[in-house]
Amino acid sequence: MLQTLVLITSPPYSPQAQRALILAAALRTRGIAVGVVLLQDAVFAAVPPNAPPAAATIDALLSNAVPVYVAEHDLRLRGFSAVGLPAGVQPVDDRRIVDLVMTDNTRALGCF
Amino acid sequence: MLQTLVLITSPPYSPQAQRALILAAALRTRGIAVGVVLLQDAVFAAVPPNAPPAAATIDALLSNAVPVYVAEHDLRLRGFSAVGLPAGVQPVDDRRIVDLVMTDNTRALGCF
Amino acid sequence: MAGKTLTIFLTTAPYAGEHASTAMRLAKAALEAGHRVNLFASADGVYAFTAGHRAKGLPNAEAGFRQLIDQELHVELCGSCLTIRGLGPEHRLSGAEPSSMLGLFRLLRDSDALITVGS
Amino acid sequence: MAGKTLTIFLTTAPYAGEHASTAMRLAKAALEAGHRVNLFASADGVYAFTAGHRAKGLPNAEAGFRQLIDQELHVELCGSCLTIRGLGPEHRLSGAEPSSMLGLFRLLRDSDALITVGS
Amino acid sequence: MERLCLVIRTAPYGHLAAAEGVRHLIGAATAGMEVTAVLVDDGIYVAKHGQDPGDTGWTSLSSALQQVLQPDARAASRRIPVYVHTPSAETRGVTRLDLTPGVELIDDDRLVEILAEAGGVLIF
Amino acid sequence: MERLCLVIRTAPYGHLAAAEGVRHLIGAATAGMEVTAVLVDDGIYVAKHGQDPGDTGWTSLSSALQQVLQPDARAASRRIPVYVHTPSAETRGVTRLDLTPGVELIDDDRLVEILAEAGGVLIF
Repeated sequence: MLQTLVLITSPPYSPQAQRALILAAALRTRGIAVGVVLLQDAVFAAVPPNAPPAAATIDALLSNAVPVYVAEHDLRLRGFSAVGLPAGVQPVDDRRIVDLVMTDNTRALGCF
Repeated sequence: MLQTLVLITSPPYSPQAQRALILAAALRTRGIAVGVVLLQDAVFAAVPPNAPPAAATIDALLSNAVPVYVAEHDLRLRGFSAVGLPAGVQPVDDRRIVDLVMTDNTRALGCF
Repeated sequence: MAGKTLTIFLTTAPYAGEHASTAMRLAKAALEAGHRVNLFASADGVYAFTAGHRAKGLPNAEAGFRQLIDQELHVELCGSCLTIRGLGPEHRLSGAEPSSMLGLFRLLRDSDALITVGS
Repeated sequence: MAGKTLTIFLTTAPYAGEHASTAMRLAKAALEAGHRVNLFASADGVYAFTAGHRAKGLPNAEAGFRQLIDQELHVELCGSCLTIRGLGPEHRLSGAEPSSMLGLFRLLRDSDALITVGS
Repeated sequence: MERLCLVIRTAPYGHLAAAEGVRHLIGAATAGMEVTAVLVDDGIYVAKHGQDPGDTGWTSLSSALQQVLQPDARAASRRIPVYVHTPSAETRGVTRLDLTPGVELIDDDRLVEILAEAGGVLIF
Repeated sequence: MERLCLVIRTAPYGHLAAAEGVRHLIGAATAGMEVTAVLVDDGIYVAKHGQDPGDTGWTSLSSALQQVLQPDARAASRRIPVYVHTPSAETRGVTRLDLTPGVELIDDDRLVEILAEAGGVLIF
């Protein structure tokens, strides 16, 4: 079955990032396998304690077993580390992001 | 006394436009003379019936006697006309915007 | 109110959206109202002042700024922004000269109004 | 999983922010993983493929893409986007050729994955 | 990748992305691609009728959309589905009457369905 | 126009504007201008300490900020006030301990006051 990988580069307070997170949640609700990859300014969405609405949506995704990946490079560049990430959020390098995108039966949706 | 003219080009749902509108309201609350000029995608904030939060802030500004100006050129380009604007919102041409910016004791704050 | 000085700080590329068009329109209106108008282009704003544009579907920034320069719009470009982007003298619109941040601050000191267009 | 084709659709200017850098990083990682990688630059994305950049304080797009082209990154540029911006052959990075929307669709037909980087 | 979906999330004119989305939609239609467009968030303004560029040099995007919504019988292009996300339009006070004829209004469920079915997605 | 205020609203790296704001702040300080900077909304991330570009080619903006916050005694530049909007930082879970030393935290009232007092404002 097709899995959708939602990629987000926009900052959490932008309508773009919020739309992407809403779509990820909606895809999941419909029973579609979803993963979320946070890149660039979108990594702020995973840095705790971050505020709603993005953080709340991320929490909801995690509790619905949606894997959330964060580009570690972009996190470090901004002065954050993978150590403080919420449980379930996975720091990833570029190679891992590519592997996720190129996995069989995966369709990339983004970057938002 | 110094008047502040807040200029906004960002769309109403952007954090940028929302910050500008909040600042305009806060300046007004402190007794500072304020005007707001909406340009480019910011003109959507004045098109009724638009949704919160931008439209609500605009309503609040209008009821606090803050003049709200909308670039008529940008409104027309987007398929809207000055006819349907809320009472108090003034359609303006480029010359009028320049006149507002260049008025004595006026300080431009923007474009957000 | 005439005879004042407006400086426009333009920071986005000419065909990234509407900012260059807004800058042109406000500059034109201000010049026609009898004001002195400076435009300082920084970051991707410098791309507006290259030669050979053939815009289709959106206003031609080169043609627009060329005309405004003829109408006495004073243009300065962030020199290091040109260098970063590989834009040498051979690419540049005549009348739009490389400047520096000191040039920007010099313009601002003598300005009555300042508007950022872009970002 | 190796040996698939990834196409990156790059739409923003190289020094407007982080998109060009992200495109370079993902292209590099995908090439190193053994995939074929296409990059189609559209709109302001074409500015990344000009010559003579001297980036300071942020990754040099020209140098980065030049290296990736040496590593077999396949680059096509939106031809009308070049024309609009006045970017002739003399400005262009070698190995980055003008193409068309049909060229983009041709790449997409043969791609396993597509990512937009920019906007 | 045969089926392409273009997602337009940005308002026309302020950001070039909206115009780029429409340009690629027309191009895909002309090329005979299997393509759809989804207008969501500020992207719904792309379908607002009556956009009037006058002599500004801008191309009206609502008029451009017409090229794919009601293609000239002599042209090679076929009619292409252009979806407008109803909740995005309603939030912005934009009703069906404000939109260029031929667009199809869709709800949240249909939006997700369309995106789930798309082969490749370009984001504008 | 003698007093300049730089407003940085955008997050570092994703958008060049943040870096441009810091560059102009350093330039204004070096030029002996009367200048202040206000970091608001995502702009507060510019002052997050520990930004680590490694070998990516980016300049750390928190390190760059230090140039104006704790100027070298031999340099011509003076110490320049850099204000961080506390509500923007709190909303983002960023506390004083996360910020590069020397920035001044301000509330909504002070933000408005600073902007009301500025002669000219550049927006980043």
